[in-house]
Amino acid sequence: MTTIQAQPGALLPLDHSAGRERSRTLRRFREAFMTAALMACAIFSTLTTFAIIGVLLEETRRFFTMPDVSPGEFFLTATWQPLLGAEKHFGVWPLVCGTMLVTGVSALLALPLGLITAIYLSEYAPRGLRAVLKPVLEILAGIPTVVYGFFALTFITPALLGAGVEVDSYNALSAGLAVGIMTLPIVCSLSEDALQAVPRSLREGAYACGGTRLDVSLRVVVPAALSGIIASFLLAIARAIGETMIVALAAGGLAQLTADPRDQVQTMTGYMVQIFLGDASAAGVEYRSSYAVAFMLFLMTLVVTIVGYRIMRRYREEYQ
Amino acid sequence: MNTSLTGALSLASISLLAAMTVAQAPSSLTGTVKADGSSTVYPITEAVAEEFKKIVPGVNVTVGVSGTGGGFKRFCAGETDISNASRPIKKEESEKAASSNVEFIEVPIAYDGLSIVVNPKNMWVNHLTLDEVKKIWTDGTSVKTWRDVRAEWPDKPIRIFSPGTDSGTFDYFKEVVVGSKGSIRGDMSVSEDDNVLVKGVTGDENAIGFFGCAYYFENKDALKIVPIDAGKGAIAPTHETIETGTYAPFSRPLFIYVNRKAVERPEVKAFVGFYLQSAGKLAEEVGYVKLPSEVYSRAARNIAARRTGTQFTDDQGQPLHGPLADLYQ
Amino acid sequence: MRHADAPSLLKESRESAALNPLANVARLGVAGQADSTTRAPVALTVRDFSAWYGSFQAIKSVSFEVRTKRVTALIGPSGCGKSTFLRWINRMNDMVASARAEGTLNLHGIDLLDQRMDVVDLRRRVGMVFQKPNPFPKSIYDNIAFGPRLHRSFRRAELDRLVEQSLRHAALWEEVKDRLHDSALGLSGGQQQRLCIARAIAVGPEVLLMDEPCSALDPQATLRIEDLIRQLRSEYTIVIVTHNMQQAARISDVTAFFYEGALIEAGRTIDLFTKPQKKQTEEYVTGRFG
Amino acid sequence: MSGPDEPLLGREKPAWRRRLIDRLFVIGCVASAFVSVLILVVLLGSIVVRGWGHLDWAFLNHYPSRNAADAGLKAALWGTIWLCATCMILALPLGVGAAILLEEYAPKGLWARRAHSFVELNIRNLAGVPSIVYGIIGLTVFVRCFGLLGNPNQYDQMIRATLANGVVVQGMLVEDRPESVVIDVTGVDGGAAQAEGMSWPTGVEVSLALVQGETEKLLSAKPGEAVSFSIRRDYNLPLDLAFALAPAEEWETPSVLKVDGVFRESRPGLLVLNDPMEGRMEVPTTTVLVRESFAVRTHEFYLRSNEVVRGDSLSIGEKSATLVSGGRARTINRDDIQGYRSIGSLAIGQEESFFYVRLPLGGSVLAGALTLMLVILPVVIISSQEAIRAVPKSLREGAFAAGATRWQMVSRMVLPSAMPGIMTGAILAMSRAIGEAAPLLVVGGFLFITFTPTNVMSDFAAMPLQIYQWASRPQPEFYGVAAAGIIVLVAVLLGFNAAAILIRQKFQKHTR
Repeated sequence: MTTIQAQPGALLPLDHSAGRERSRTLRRFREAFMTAALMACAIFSTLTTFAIIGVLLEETRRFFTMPDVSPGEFFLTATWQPLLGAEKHFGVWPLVCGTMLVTGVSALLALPLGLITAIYLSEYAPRGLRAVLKPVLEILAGIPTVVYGFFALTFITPALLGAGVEVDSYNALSAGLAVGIMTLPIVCSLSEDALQAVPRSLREGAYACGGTRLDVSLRVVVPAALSGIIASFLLAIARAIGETMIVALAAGGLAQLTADPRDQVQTMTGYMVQIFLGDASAAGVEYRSSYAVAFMLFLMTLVVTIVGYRIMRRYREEYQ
Repeated sequence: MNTSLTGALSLASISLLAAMTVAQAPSSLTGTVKADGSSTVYPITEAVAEEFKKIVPGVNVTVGVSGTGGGFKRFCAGETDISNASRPIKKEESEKAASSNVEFIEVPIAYDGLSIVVNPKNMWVNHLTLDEVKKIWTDGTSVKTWRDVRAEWPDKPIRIFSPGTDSGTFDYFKEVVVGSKGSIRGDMSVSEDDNVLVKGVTGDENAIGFFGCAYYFENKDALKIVPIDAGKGAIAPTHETIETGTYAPFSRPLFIYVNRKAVERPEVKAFVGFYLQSAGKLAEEVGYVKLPSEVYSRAARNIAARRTGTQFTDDQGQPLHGPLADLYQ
Repeated sequence: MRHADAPSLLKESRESAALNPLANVARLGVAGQADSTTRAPVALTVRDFSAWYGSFQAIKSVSFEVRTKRVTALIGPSGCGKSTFLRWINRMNDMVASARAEGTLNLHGIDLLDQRMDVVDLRRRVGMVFQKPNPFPKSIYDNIAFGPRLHRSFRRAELDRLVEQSLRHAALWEEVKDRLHDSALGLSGGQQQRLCIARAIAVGPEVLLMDEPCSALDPQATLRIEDLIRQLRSEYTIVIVTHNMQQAARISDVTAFFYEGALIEAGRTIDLFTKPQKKQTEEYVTGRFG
Repeated sequence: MSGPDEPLLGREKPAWRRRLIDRLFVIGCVASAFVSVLILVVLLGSIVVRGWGHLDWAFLNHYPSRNAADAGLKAALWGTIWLCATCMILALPLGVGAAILLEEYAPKGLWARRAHSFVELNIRNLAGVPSIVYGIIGLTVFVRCFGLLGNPNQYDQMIRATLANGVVVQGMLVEDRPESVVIDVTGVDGGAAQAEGMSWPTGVEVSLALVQGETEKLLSAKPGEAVSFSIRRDYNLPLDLAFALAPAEEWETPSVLKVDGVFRESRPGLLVLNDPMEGRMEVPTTTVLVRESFAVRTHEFYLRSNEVVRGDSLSIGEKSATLVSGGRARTINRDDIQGYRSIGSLAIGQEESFFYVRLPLGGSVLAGALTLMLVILPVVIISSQEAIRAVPKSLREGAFAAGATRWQMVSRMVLPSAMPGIMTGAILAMSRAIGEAAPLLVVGGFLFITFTPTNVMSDFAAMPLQIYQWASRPQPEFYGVAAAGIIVLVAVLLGFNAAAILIRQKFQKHTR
């Protein structure tokens, strides 16, 4: 290696012929190949959706074409007895009722508490406290649901009994509370994001009008972030509807039409666990019925999620 | 005198089998043994698998829980080597097995009693007659509260916990209570997992449930047993009443079914041999009742001779009833 | 944007007014009121006022007076502390955790630095208009009614009247009277800013603080806001921060020049622009730096 | 026009009341915020109190047991590690690829744009699908393969081995009856050896032997040839398929050194066997013809010589061979072992290398991992999209201005700067996968397992499933075991979260 001694300030001519030219065809080929590969990745996600819809539709169709089963009975009657009794009954409403009861209890806990916590974090909390509380919430969000199920079973239910609430040993209340605890961080985190997205200038304007923090938070910031907050509510509800392990551990196994959360209930997901745990390679009518239930569950969460994201996208555009 | 001699002989033959199968291989034996089926038999198979692992670490044993019916479905399709069953194989199940070229060897491993239990806070129930049991569980029954069972009992709703319909426990209970043609009421909470039932009953003052005795023996403090009066006075399940057959009709034998083809694999043969050798002891440990020792030696002989098929149906495929020691040859 | 604008305007003024901003002042006819400026009662007394953000001292021992029903303009290069000063007058700086201040800041006898003082009450008396129009995402009507509703309860007709009055004050009534219940976000930038002024007025303040109210607006809208400020002068004490020296000259009675946190010079606008006492002031108002 | 001096409209609201309400609200806020913290404290506290006593090294190193005191997490821990590693290997490229396409390859035509926004919306919706639905899809598509490919656990087995010189031998067990066991060797491929520049001795064939105890069925095959052979089955003896690279007649010569052992572990260049007689035995893989040593359970090495030699390990060099026996090494002249042929054997019915795959997948690690992949794919895509979006536009413009193609721009500019964000998202997705129980419950069901997976077709247990099983046992002492399992699980997750936070912080420092 020799170093070229150049006059100070003098520029050496650039040598553009150095190095070996890369093949243009190769480059084009690689470009096309990578585009195709990436496209395949994206298509895979779409295939997943089609697989879900295809499998569920096909199995649901087979379920409804089986003898003793009709869509009318499925949607219009309210007795769910797929396993016992002389006659099998497939009226899906007790399962939907169980799901709604658990979701309702969880929403009653998670939505207000999550929103208030989000308002506190976004509008009131000192920076230091916020820096602590945020990760705590993230930890809560990361805890596996089987842990919440265990917690519901071994802590919430005994605590409720200890507090004089006469619950069954498996009940919708403690399962709902556990689901609520699980969805609380979702509500809180997403609502907080929505509140933070409200421009500072709006808060200043409201303070300048002589608003207290409460006035500013509730009358300006929350209304401005409302669509984001609603979206967070909907996403949390979708999670609660689809939650499985908590209800499998703590809600019980009796499909009944009840509005009392102290009763035991069976949710749609709980029924699916019962079928797939008990008898995984069967092809009987009760096995197929779990696909119909799954399809219904899928549609319910899909609607809630789509509406949630629609609303969320609107609020994101509002301030950009 | 005679019995003790047979006992000694059978013990000898079991140890011979064990020596043959286990000692032949120990450390170098490898492979996988797949078992699935009844949740009632699960604790025994789990215990055997655990002990077997200590002796033959090279063999991987998996034990699943999907109910006797679910287990047979997989077994008859050739998916598993061993099926845990809390009842003899049914005619349609063995037909299914035959159609997919699966032959099986039937091995009884322990006795189980069905126990009917209530919450310990339940002060009114001290026993039930067989008729009352039927009244509670028959499909279309009018029993909604305890008073509907016996007039002097309180007017509290009765909550029923039942094992899943795929469980042998359920089939057995159904057979005893309503017969094979009848059906059990539908508004019960059902779980394939007996543990769920135990917890359900312990948590509810008005609950009643039934499951295998093992779970009752394990949770004696949390549950109150209901003695059953089938005409000879109220009898509660104990090791003695079950083994002697006085706890009729709610005691029954438990089985494993072994794929004949799989038995030819040394690891499966070793496992089954070890199973027979230790079933009595481990069954007692997890709360069941051991079989008379000659039954174990007959089973060992049947495995050695590759005797396939069930001994619990007659030529027409109708189920046979009677003491195990008489039926199983 | 405004860094780019100011020099260009200055350049223009240099060309047209031959380095003499007084030409503008005189043309706008503010000079005639100069004498009354000093006679008006004092609204805000500032004595040895210093302010910090953490360890950074944003304002260094400032003293001057703001007089009632006059327009006081604060001028100076970016980062000289004028906005900080403004935000102390209604304690907007309370929201900045690291902000603190010393000295005297006294509004009609109220100690503005008193930690026990009710800032909410203060802000009722001191309205504020911000750099960028910040209407709430509500209707025009609700924007105006927002402040009054916080403090008092109204009958419907009363509130309607108040809204109308406020909008008239802000010279917006004629433009929006037919669409009071449309979203305020649909208004143009200049209209939004006048809406914000109307919103501030509606609470009934004595003092109006304006933090560069025209910097986000086009020249046309700026003129309308300036007209409005001149009209409001008869009723409110106005303190306005501006980058635009022509604007300060056009609309203010008193001007205070801040530089690097210190008050270099304060006085009647006409005096400050025609015969600045300090060299720095002269250099700044003639556009030699800044 | 009225001035401000006019009496104020409306009735004044008392200031003290407003202040009071404000204060009360703050108190309410603080209370509710601390309720969340309190819940976490109670939750973790109650679990730690229950589980702490069970937590020790033995707990991590024991298999499950019917006795609470002996029960351990080993099978579940390793099952989870296998599952999640496989899952991430599958999900990461797919997810990042999809994210790149969505963010960097803006569609031009109307239909392309529609497809693009459909995929985008679709991914958002997939993120909201309950995980148990994915379990059902996994069961139908992966475990059963729509039932089109037969039964997941039948005895049909693929046998495949690569000899050290690159020759690949593969066969299929087509019949397994007492009368006969039939193996179809579908191909002996010497192509790989030639491709690697190794010599393929002309005229030399591959000797195949079906070995059962002392009986051997011999066969020779030429590269590329398919053969089939059968043997009468004695089920008391293990059946091995042996390969040797030698002329068939040489096979007949008696063996002198025979090493027989059970596979224990393999490290680079070394195979550790368990010998029933000698105990632990290490064999350098240079002597082992079956390269994929994970598959190997039984080994036999034949050394042709007049002398009887026994040893723990044998390595063969160019001129000499070294035999280690009882800690002493002995060098043998290579000429002395002219007839040496080593044989790798593969016991039939045993699995292959760790990436060995058969269809349908059954309740295997791979089926579980694929199902979990479906669950976390939307999470990976969305977080990767956000990371890619955060890369400043100027970087892209700079790269394009230098004449980069789109892929060059993506691979050299966008991906490196988005990598910390992508990794953070991936770690969080992985912690989701670790905690998922419902889909696995559907795919695999709970299994009592006393071994760790050895390849992607193994049966598995997983931590959340094990915890679920313990939690649903009636004996109260298993609550403690479940709680201990939860502590381990949560500790792992906290570790992952901490890693994600660290990466995020480091990344933020760099960009400043």
